[in-house]
Amino acid sequence: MSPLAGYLLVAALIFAIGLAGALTRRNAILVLIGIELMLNAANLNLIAFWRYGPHPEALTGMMFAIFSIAVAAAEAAVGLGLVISIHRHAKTTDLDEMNRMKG
Amino acid sequence: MIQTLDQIFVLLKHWLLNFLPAAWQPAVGVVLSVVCIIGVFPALFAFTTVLERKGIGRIQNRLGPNRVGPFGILQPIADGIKSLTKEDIVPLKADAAVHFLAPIVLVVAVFMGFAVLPMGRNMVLVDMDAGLLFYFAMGASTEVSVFMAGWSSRNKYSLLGAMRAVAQMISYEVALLLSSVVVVMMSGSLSLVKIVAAQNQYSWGLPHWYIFTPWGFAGALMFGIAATAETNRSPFDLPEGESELVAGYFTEYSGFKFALFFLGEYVAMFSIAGLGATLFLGGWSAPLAALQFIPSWMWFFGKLMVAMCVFIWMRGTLPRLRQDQLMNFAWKFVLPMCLLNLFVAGLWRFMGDGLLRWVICSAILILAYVGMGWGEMKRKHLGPRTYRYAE
Amino acid sequence: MTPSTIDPERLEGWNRPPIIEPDGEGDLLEVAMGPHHPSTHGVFRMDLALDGERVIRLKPVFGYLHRNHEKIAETVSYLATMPYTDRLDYICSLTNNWAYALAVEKLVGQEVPERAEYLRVILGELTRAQNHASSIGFLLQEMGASGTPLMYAFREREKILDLFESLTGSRMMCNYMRFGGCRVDASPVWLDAVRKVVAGLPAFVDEFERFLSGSEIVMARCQGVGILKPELAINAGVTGPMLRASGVNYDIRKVDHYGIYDRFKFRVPLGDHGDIYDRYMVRILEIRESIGILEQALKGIPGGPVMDPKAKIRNFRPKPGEAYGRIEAPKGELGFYLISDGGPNPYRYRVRPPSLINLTVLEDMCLGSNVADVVLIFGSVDIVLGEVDR
Amino acid sequence: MGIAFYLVSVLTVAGGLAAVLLKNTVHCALAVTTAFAGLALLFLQLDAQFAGFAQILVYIGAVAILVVFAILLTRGSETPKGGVFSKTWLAGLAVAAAIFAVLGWAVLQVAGSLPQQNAAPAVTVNQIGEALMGRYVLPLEIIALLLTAALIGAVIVAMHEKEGD
Amino acid sequence: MAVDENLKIELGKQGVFVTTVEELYNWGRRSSIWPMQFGLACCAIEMIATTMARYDLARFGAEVFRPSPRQADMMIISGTVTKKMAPQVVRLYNQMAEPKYVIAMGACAISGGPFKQGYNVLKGIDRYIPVDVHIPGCPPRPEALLQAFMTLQKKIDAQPLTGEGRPRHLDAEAQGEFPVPVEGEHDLEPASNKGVWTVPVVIR
Amino acid sequence: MKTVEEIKTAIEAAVPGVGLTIIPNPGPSGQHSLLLAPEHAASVAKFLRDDAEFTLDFLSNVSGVDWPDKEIAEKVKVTRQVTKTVDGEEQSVEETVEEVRKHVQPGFLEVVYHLYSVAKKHGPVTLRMRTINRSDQVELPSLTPIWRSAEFQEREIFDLYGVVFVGHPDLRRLLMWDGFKDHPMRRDYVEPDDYEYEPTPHDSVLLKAKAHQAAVAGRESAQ
Amino acid sequence: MLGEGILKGLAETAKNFAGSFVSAERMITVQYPEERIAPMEAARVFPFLVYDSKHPEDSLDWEAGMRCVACQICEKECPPKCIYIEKSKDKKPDFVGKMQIYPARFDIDISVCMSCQICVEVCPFEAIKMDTQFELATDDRFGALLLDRKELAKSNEYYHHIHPTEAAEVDARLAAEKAKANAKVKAAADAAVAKAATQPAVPAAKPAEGNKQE
Amino acid sequence: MASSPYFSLAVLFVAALGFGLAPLGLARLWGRLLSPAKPNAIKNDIYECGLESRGDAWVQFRSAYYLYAIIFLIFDVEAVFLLPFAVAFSGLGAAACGAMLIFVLLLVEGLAWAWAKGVLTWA
Repeated sequence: MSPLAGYLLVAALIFAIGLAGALTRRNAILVLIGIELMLNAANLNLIAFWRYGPHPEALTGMMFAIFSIAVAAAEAAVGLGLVISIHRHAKTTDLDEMNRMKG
Repeated sequence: MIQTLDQIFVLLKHWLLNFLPAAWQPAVGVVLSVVCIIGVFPALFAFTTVLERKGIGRIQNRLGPNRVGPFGILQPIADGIKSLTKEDIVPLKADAAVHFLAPIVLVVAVFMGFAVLPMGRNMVLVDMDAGLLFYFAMGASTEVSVFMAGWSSRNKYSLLGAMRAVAQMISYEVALLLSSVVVVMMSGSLSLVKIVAAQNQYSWGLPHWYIFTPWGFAGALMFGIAATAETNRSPFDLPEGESELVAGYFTEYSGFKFALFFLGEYVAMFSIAGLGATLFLGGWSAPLAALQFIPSWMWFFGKLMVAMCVFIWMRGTLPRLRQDQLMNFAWKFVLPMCLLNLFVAGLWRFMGDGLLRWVICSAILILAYVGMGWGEMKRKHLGPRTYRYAE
Repeated sequence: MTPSTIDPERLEGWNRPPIIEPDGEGDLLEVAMGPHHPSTHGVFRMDLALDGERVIRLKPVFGYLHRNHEKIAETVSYLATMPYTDRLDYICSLTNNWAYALAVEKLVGQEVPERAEYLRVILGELTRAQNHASSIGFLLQEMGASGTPLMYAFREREKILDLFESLTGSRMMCNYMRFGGCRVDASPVWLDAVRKVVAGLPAFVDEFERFLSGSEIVMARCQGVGILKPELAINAGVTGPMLRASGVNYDIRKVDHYGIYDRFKFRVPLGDHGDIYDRYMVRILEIRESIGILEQALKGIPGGPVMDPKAKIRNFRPKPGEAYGRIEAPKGELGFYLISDGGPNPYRYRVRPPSLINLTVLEDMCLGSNVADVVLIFGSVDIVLGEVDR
Repeated sequence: MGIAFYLVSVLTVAGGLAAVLLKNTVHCALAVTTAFAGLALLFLQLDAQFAGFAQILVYIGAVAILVVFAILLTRGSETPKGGVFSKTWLAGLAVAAAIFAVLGWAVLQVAGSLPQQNAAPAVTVNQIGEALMGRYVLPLEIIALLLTAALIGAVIVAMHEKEGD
Repeated sequence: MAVDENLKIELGKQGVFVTTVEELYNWGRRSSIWPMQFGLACCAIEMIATTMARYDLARFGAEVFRPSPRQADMMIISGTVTKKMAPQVVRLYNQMAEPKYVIAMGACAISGGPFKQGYNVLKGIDRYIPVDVHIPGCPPRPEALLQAFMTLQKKIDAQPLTGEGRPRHLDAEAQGEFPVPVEGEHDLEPASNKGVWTVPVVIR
Repeated sequence: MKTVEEIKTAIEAAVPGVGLTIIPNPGPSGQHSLLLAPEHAASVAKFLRDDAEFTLDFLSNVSGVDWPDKEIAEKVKVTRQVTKTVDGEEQSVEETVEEVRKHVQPGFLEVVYHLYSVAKKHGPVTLRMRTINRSDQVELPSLTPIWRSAEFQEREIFDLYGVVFVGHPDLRRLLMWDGFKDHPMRRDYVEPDDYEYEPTPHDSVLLKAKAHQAAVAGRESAQ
Repeated sequence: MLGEGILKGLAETAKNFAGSFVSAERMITVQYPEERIAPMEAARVFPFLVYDSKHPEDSLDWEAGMRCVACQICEKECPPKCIYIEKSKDKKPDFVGKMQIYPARFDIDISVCMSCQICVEVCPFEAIKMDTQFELATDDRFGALLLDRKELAKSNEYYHHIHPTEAAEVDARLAAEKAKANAKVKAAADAAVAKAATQPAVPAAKPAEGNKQE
Repeated sequence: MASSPYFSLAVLFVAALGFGLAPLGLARLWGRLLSPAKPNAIKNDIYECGLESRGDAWVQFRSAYYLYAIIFLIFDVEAVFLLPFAVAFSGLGAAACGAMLIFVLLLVEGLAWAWAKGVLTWA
């Protein structure tokens, strides 16, 4: 097996874990953590493909990963800010409960 | 002879390695270097605690520890034995696992920083291209350990102390990063070895240290402030501000775990002082061309100890700030100054040689400094007062 | 600025601490500060409710050093109460002695020889100087100054304590004054030693001021923090440097002219803002004025006895009656209220503790400020628990 | 594919799993920090030194702090009454498993044809800087805009508007 | 205690080693006694004076006043312990990590002193916690505290690591918890703790 | 500064129906005091504080005093009708006889306020208030709304003497703990028996120790 | 807010730091067990009982020479009640040679004593004085802190040693009293011889009390 | 492998970990052998100034902390972009520097906005 496949498998696993977390947890913050994990898995893919791709000197994948880190950070800030904002009004971070209140 | 002395540790290591098969040599070489780092800095920590206690004692017109061993030099060893044999208390309500991990994470994070610090000519564990970034990445990890310690204790003072500490550390981390960027701009490298090399030149016997330029001086000042705050030293020692928060985030720690926090804090001071020396004071280079015969590592550790003495001196003198003042200072003074300094550094490069750029760059920085200082004072109505008397 | 200018209709409730509403975000953190806390000067306790770092409720809890001073004094003789007064405000035992002696002298109408009055003034002003110095030291300690100002203050304090010891025999618990004079006479050697110490005091105050008064950190932490309005200060019975830092000209040395204070020229420093910095500076300036009084007293001290020959030591039984005597102690108005029923022990013995009453306004000063300011405001009140709880 | 890879992968996956499974939210945050560290190590193994350190700096130094602050701000460290998993947890798990199956199947399908190249590219920070100022200058500015927008947005969302202000 | 027996045999074989360890251990803990930052009354001022420049407790390495009981080794009961304060003092003592020492400084701490007739004054802190060194005086001079400190050091020096006479914290059987009295309607309950305070026989 | 009599006149003019009594002080200090009727205390206090002439804005000291029930033996001259034979005629004559009568004067709790003026720099004016008895009618009006400095001092008197101040904003125990039941500054307070052993073999000490041992023995036998 | 105040403060501490190496004003530590602050003459710690020794070289006559006559004034006046006195049944001659009772038991509990010196002030016989010994730390609460009369007895020479001026005054006063008493005794004896009648002498306490009026 | 910089880092990591763990292990051993720990409910209670601890410390904090964390995060990310720029700075032309200036100024604008909005004022 090529090293790339290993990295891709790890990335897929982390992506799946993140997805499972995002879908199963009730706490909104943990859902965001799951999403962060998924983004990171994507980053790993980017870097792995860049590393084993045809033009590593072009830096494309890596630059993309760095930009992606920046975007993910922005996403985390806004996402967690939203959670805090919702908590302020609904006094909960529980997604099930939020749904109930909405309905 | 001078060169031998300069390289004595490197030569010693190679001489020792010669006894080993060639295949082992690189690995064992690394281990030897690591052992040196792990050995030297705790020893220096022990020495500095005595120095601090005696130094502050002298500032306060007293002697300080002088009865345990000659001149009190064995005091830290006694403290060590005592801490080692002291009972370890973990509160029942506390989160035992995190409570245990916190000091370890702190110690690991602060020791990792030394990997990229050049402690003398050819004396660096790893010369990485992204060395400075690595250093900051490791520095960022200490915040997690502080939070772990405070949160896991489940003590109000601890948690409040930890939150304060983390808020303070992240605020000054930005300043620390931005004040180092100017150095990187001028030296063109994140590798600390190259940064020292760039400063290790002399004109008229005087060194090309960055501190001797307007932007370098401002950067060094901001770096010093941020470093003091990062390491929770007076006047920024709020997280352990005992007058409000008993003992801050390590209130519930006893025995050697507490000692590890203590050690971690001091080692972080060494590390950040070493970084400051490397960035602005030419690392291991001699302050005068004529003094180059003194070994490079001596200069490095000399600068380190001078920085420690300044830390101690400030601790012996200054009262501490309040949390809001500290945060305002970080975001409303240090950070704008750092950003301005970036701009000045750019200007410096594009203005070319000559006296003019000295005048203009210094003028901008001094004006900004004075303006912000006066403005703040006027706005808050602070200042000396006169008093009236009734007969 | 007299409170009579306040509209009486508006008065109901104006002297209560303000009610501060939390802004609804975050939990209130209920923190007990004390009784074991590094900066409560012993065993004081404050129950705080914090909204973030803002104090929205503060309840002082007293009594951790309630040693039943008043009860004990009702069971022992007038003379035997004297050493107990040393232990009230244990930093300034001599002024406590003085206040108690003054009250008893009022009760029985006793005269005090002139030399004894001079000695009382000298010792009282020395006490004031050392109390103010160490109180500033403690204040700075609370500000986190790792002990250096306190060490400098205690360096001077030790010199003054040496004087106390060589005259009265004890460093802190002097037990020196008696009804109708002082216990022992001061030798010329001792007076020379006092002159030497007094000559050294201005240099110490200068050093202190260079060290601290101009420091930006001290200013930033002290100015505009813990403001006490003069109207409230008077109404709450605040006395001493705290009252004067709020700008109220009230010094019992000037008002009552007890002892022989009308013979000395001195000024009363007043603050305009009533914040911590003013309290700090008023104390510093009062040390300077005390030095002036000391110099005058040392110049003018006459010869003669130090004890009224008519005074009785044993079998001291005042006639029935009552008296309230007060002096300007370093911490404020220290008063003693005595009721005699003709017996050897006081029927009722009451101390008016300036420390306790100055703390009345602690809550008003602290509410709404930062939790870190609480210890500073508390320190600027300058209390001693022995007197607060008695 | 040395032993280091397996070690780090196990660390990362374990961190991720713990982050998803643990009850206490702060523990989850600390576990995810471990996962971030593992990912950074994987980046380093892939010779993306700069990206690896940036990952540590941003994720461990800042995002992790942000997460724990958010937890403390929302009282998230208390264990909720109704369990930590949502009522539809089974469906979620199934979806995740299915996706992993598909991805894993796809990777294994093409595993043989994936490139084996091993020559480590020598990427210096200087190169990254030049690329950033050259080819990627537009994305850089966009990122700046995005960050500023995120800053303002997040602050507005999270800020507690005081009544009467 | 099987472990203990084995240990004893093992240690018996290595007598010299034990002696050295004992010396080192005693030297370590006596040279590094960190007091708790804890003052009660008048004596606290003299305690502070002891740490100040004139007397300088720091010379003995004992100036590290720790505000948290977890990190402190020694509690100086400096002043009157009132009944209202006693539960707090006992709880703080309990919360210190072993080995821990107590110095009762001044008459009030030893016996209630001049205030022992008071209704709110505890007649000696040794009713609730074991005291290592008593210093009489009201208040004791700073030198007296230094002398008491050295007395404590001598006491530590004389303590063996194993066997008879070993200090409380090295003895698995010895008491580790000191019950905290409760504030009752008229008095503290209990008025003293059995096991810490044994009523000596009245001399006459 | 005016004399107590002048103050009394001024108050009586300003506050109608006020019950004021001058309590003279026989001692050399000459600090005579005014006894206030509790129901008018607040208005009198307010008058003294706000009146431009007095401006007694500074309440220096508040003390409680306990006057327990006193048995007073007094000689009373009693006049009674005695039948006497005067001049051989039985007449009813008034005769004055001295008789010793014992009666219990009910005790009371007293609160003494010492007032000064910061604005006018005079003082002290002493005010007193008395409760009806020492057991169940111990209410007095609180002067804390007028002078804040009474706050802690009144709490202290409540704690140590048991005077209940009506209108006090926060009347809790000040010095003793909340669960404490006694009022220790009262003169009939009995100390708890916390006596076990003291090294001083003082007579009273030995007595106490004996009593304690007896009490302990009693408790043990009771169990 | 420009930092010059902070710099001034730093300069001040630097001055103290440097000064601590050269000036005694700035290095005031007295290293206690080895160096000591010169003891003050007036210093007082705990009381002791003075005895007049005829043989200063041995301290055997502490009981015979004790000035205390067990009048119990100090016991009554002691604020914390830490003195306990039992009178003797028999009598022994005091310093004037008059037969007096003496304390069969004289205990001071220094774990209670507050060093107030009131016992000294009220003592009409100059029998109790304040010691300057303060190094009394002990781990034995009951054994070491309750001093009996033997432990309390210190010779007049010791008193002279610790409080020379005061002791000289006391000695002079006592000598004067003794002379007066002797004169009185002599006069009484003369009178007695003259009157040839036996009459008890005036108690010696009265003149002593008259002299102690300060 | 040994020549890789990461090997040195790994060795340092292990050594630092050992440095932290070894004394704790030693302390545990000492406690096991000689000085038995005697945990009890009073000793292992939370310290609260000598009082019985009341209430939980894990309470809800205020958003002030979070706002600082956001700004910190943004500037941390900015630094990640600034550092490569700074490294390449000496070789860059004025245009590139202008681009970076815009980048920085955009973020400064965010900071200025936050400042004006009072976010930087600690409450």
